[in-house]
Amino acid sequence: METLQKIAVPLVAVVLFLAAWEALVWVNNWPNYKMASPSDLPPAFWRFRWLFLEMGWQTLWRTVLGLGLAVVVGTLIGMVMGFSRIARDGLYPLLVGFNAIPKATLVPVISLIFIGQHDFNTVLMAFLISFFPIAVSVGIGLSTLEPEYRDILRSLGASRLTIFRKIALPKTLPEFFGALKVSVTLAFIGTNLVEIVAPHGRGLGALFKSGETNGDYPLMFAVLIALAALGILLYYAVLVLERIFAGWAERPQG
Amino acid sequence: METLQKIAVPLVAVVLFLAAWEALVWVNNWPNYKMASPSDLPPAFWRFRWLFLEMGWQTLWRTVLGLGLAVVVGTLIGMVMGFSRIARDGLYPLLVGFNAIPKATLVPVISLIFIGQHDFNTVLMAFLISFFPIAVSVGIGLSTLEPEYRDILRSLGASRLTIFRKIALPKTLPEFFGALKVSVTLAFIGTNLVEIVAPHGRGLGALFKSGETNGDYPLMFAVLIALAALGILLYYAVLVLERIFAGWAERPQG
Amino acid sequence: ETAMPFALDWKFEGPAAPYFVALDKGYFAAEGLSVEITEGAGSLDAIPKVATGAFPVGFADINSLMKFLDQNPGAPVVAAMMVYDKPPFAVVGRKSLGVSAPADLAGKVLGAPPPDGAWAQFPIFAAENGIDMAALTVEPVGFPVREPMLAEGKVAAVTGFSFTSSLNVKRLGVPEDDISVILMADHGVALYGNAVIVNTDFAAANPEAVTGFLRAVAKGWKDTVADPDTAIASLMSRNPAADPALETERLALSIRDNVMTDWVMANGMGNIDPARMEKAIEQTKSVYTFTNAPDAALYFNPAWLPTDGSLTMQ
Amino acid sequence: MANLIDIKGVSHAYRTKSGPLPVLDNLNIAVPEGEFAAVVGPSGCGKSTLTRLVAGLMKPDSGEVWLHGERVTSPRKTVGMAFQNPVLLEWRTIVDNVILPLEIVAPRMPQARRVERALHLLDMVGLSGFESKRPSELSGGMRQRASLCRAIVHRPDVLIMDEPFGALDNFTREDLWQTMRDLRAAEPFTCVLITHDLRESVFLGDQVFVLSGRPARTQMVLKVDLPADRKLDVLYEPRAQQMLHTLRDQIRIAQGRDGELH
Amino acid sequence: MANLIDIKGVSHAYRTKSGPLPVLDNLNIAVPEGEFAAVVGPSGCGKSTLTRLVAGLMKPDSGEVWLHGERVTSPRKTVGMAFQNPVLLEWRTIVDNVILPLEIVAPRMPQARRVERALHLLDMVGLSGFESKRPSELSGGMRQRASLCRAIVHRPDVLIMDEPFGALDNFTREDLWQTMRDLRAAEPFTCVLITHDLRESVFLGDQVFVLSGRPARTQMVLKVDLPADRKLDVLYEPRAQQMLHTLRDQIRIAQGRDGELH
Ligand SMILES: Nc1ncnc2c1ncn2[C@@H]1O[C@H](COP(=O)(O)OP(=O)(O)OP(=O)(O)O)[C@@H](O)[C@H]1O
Ligand SMILES: Nc1ncnc2c1ncn2[C@@H]1O[C@H](COP(=O)(O)OP(=O)(O)OP(=O)(O)O)[C@@H](O)[C@H]1O
Ligand SMILES: [Mg+2]
Ligand SMILES: [Mg+2]
Repeated sequence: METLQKIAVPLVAVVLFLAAWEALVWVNNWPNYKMASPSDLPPAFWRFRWLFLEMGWQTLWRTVLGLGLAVVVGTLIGMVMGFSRIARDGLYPLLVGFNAIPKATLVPVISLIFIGQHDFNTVLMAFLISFFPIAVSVGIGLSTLEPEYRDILRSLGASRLTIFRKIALPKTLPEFFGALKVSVTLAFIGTNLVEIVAPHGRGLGALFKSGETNGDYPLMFAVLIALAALGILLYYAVLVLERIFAGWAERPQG
Repeated sequence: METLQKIAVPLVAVVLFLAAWEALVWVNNWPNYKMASPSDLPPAFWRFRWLFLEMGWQTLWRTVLGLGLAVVVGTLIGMVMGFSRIARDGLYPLLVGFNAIPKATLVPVISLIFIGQHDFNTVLMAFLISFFPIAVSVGIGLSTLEPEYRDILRSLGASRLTIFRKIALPKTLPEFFGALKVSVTLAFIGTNLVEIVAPHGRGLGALFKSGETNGDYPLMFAVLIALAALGILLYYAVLVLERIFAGWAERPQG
Repeated sequence: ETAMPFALDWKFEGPAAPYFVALDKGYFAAEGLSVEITEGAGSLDAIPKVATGAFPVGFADINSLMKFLDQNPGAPVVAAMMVYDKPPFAVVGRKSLGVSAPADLAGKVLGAPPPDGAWAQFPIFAAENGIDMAALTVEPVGFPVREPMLAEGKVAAVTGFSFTSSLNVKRLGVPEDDISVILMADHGVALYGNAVIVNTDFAAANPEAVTGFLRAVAKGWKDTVADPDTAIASLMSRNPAADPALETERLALSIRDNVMTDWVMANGMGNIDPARMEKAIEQTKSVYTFTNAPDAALYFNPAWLPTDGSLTMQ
Repeated sequence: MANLIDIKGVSHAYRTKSGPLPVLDNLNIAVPEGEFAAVVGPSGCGKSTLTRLVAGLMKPDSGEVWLHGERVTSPRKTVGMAFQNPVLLEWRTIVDNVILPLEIVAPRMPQARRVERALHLLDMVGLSGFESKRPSELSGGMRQRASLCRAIVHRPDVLIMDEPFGALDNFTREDLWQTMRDLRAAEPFTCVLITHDLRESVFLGDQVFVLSGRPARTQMVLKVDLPADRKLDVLYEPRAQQMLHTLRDQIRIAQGRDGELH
Repeated sequence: MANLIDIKGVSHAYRTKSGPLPVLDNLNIAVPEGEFAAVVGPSGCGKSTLTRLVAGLMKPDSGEVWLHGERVTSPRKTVGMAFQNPVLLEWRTIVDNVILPLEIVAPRMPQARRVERALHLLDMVGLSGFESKRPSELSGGMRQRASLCRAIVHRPDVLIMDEPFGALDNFTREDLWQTMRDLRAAEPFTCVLITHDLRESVFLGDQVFVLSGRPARTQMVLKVDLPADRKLDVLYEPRAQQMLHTLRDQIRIAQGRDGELH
């Protein structure tokens, strides 16, 4: 029953959304170049099915790699910021400043510095764009940890790292996973930015671009939907991890 | 003493960062068109000082407006997702899918639908790109609220909204502000995306573009730094709010 | 064998086909060159790629190069071979909205993205044709909405590249005979267009390689003109999602309007007319303030052009 | 219907991963208006669960809870509750924590009057001087006292207290017993008090309900026929000593250790 | 240095927004190895603060804390601590909560042996059957018992307990007194016990320290010369009754209500 609901509800939501979209286009009688409708997409998918698989895979693995990096580095930065007030005061403005810079404008700089390293550049951008939410959430989790929790292990002479591992990290896991859900979507954006701005002919971004030059609007929308689908796929992967590691945190709503 | 530290530490960090940047460019002997160095920027700022003020203001007000919208709508969506398991199951995949779509590709669609509504488009994009972290953090704050907290007001027959306002929201304020810090940076990216991808000649994005067409690299870097500075400005505004409303949450690190 | 990665200014579209022809037919290999062709995101992306030495050769708009060299004097990059004798800068209008010649623009609404390359030259075009800028309404449009706005009749004309905007408008359902393409180069604008650019440090060390490269490019163009379909086939193998019919048309347009001009047919491809270049610089002064004294020799160097007649297009 | 609180045949089980855990079994408790019911029973038998049912925070699997002649299906404003684990809101000062129920129950009351009432109560429990501190700056017992003030600040008809004096030393506790007694005389309310202190149950209660071990049944009801206006000395009177003795025996039975030597 | 725990002239004040709040004032407490020190005092006087100083979680403003002949400046592994507010980790089951100190103190110990020890302790405090529940599925008293197990699972030399039986009914509490007594006999440790139950202090303590009201000073030290192997009956002996009486008087003085009628 509950499992059924878990599958049915998202499906119904997606179907409702597609129906609303179709209706919107239909009612306004918008041409394809303004907004393609869901019914235009299956032919586009079918025609380029192999490309979608290949490009989708390209995009996916780079995104996941970048995201993995973001988790590791973001957690480290978050730890530094959470443990040290000075680090927090000093790093936050730099990180915020860095993150306020549109990454699209950084792509050319990066591709000039690491010329031809397409894979590296793409992974790097996915990482750069997605580590911040994770760092923030880990940092906040640490700096707002109630002393009672910390003292459980502190009274045993445990190191800061141990306290982080056994108490602070598990306690902030719900927020960490929330940040991860945000980061997943950002990482996709990062990968695609490179694929679009510094084209190297691989990934869904490249497919989007070729749809654009051909004026093939259904293809463009199909790519966007494919990206959304990949994002949702990765989201469910995160969700599974969340259920395993932070399932305890969800409370009944009475 | 403490106030001094609060001002000095970020300043020192910024100065260190600029020095490292200057050194990097100097050691590698990179030309301006690969990477401009900080010492190139003051002339660029001075030459275009009026433009920077005007364009910076354009970018700033649109960003703040979009961010304000994101806070309101994000909080509402977060509330819906936090209170109802079905809404959570149904909305999350849609939101994640939507957010995994690179916003750069949405700009054309939006500007086609709302032709010529530059201000509206820009604010809309700043909003669209930045509401998600807020919705996630509010949603998680609600769905992981310990029952003991909820019961304090529930036992008085308080409505869900009251419980949200008096307990859940204040309790998640630290995470909310964390999300806001992420959203601030995203909102800037949103504004600039529109200014760059669907240029309407206003805002710092337009200044960046004109630097680009003229091959004026110091100007381009100066714009990026100006964006970072605006981001930091807004971050400190958020910080002030955080100190006022969620200062209680920060715990001594023992 | 010398490695010569080649940075294109744009994606793999019709006008990029000749380079793939040269590659596929082994013209580069015959010169002892191993060439890899890379997509780009505009001239402004390709120029620094060559200037930094990351790519020894590239393809970019000479007007952008002029500005780049003015802002970054001494950067080791220069144009070595003119390809678009006439630049694709154009005003694309709709006859049904009353735009078929430059003079018709008066009193009309012109859609122009502020950072657009064609729009940047529009003041020259207006001055040469006596168009009163004050008499026309300029609507700043984003790139994505430029053609749709023309298709919907919200603007009467737009600025853009001839082979991009006209095809886009056609794709949006505007009948071909309703579209008027006013090439600025046909109406008094003396500017040159895209050229093969080289890194001067590389060229000084490998002058023969550069000459060989240019020779192969010329051969590629010649073959493409003779057999566009094979050329498009070469392109399609690199960009499988492209639409061959569209790219064939785009290629044909660029050959007709930009590459195989009367001057090229008469004088061969690749070189420039110094007098026209001087005029182009003069015209540029009206839209761009040079920080250093402009000099044609800084921007174009014919030294590496092959002299064995391979540039003749007859 | 003379009973203000009427718990009729209530049974409840928690659904846990390892199957249902029966906690309350056909429980009956009736408290007439204005009376004070003390509930004692072994740790983990289901006392806190009982308070949550009476407050309408949970619905029983079977049986009914009546309050004021109405069946309880959801929480109501006229109830005041002191939880076993006093959760104070860290983002509010102590006085603002105490005021909280007034913000819900009496939204129109002027802030000044709220504060006045809160300060009065804080003074009564010995917390004056601490009203503008944060909860984390208070000791365990002080937090419990603040939580007590929060439970009664809005003068509820029905007061439900779950071991409200557990973290207090004997004398502070006895002080608060007297405070409760005086409060009741001044502003009458009906009360359910969970406690593990038998003396407390006899001093404050009009009836003492002894619950059996989990699942809890009403094992015994003791009528405390001592004068309403008791002094602490009353506990040393033979009548009270007798009651305490009875209760001690009952609890021993509740814990299934009848016959063991104490 | 015969004293395993030696608190010498310790003073401490909390820095609060409204100025420093003196909590401990020249406090002296000495506990020889293997002995049991009970500390009683009015609510909010500074008892929990004292435990934090002994555990090395805080540094006193002045004075010194010595443990094992070493000056305490930071926490050490050989200390076990039961906090007044038993915080259990919701993401761990009860048995995993109890195991936690072993993961820090004995990282090499096989998991099976850890679990075995934890289950043994949980059984002793009457929690068998609840080992794989989440903390939120336990009652208040059960959580406190689990927290007690966590404090002693790693057989600390020094045990610091802050009102560990506060949320328990009388009989469970007396059971645990006996458990503590037996544990001490089996695995000797030195102990500081904060309590507000005078009977508890006399039954378990070798010395009882009475603290004055805030700021706390050592107001009186009572040597409990009862046999080590006490039965609960001992509390009804005249000697014990006499001690309880003395303590009650002392606390009345500590609360500044000497001469009042109790
Ligand atoms: N973190 C803190 N910041 C400021 N003041 C504090 C802090 N912790 C405790 N206090 C104050 O110190 C005093 C002593 O607190 P402590 O917790 O040591 O008392 P206690 O003797 O354990 O009381 P109880 O028996 O009620 O638990 C109290 O008045 C309290 O307000
Ligand atoms: N949310 C819950 N989910 C599952 N079981 C629960 C839950 N809350 C309590 N229990 C179980 O119900 C039983 C009764 O709990 P309750 O808190 O009512 O006991 P209590 O009588 O208040 O005990 P104490 O005196 O220790 O506070 C306990 O065995 C406990 O394990
Ligand atoms: Mg309870
Ligand atoms: Mg205490």
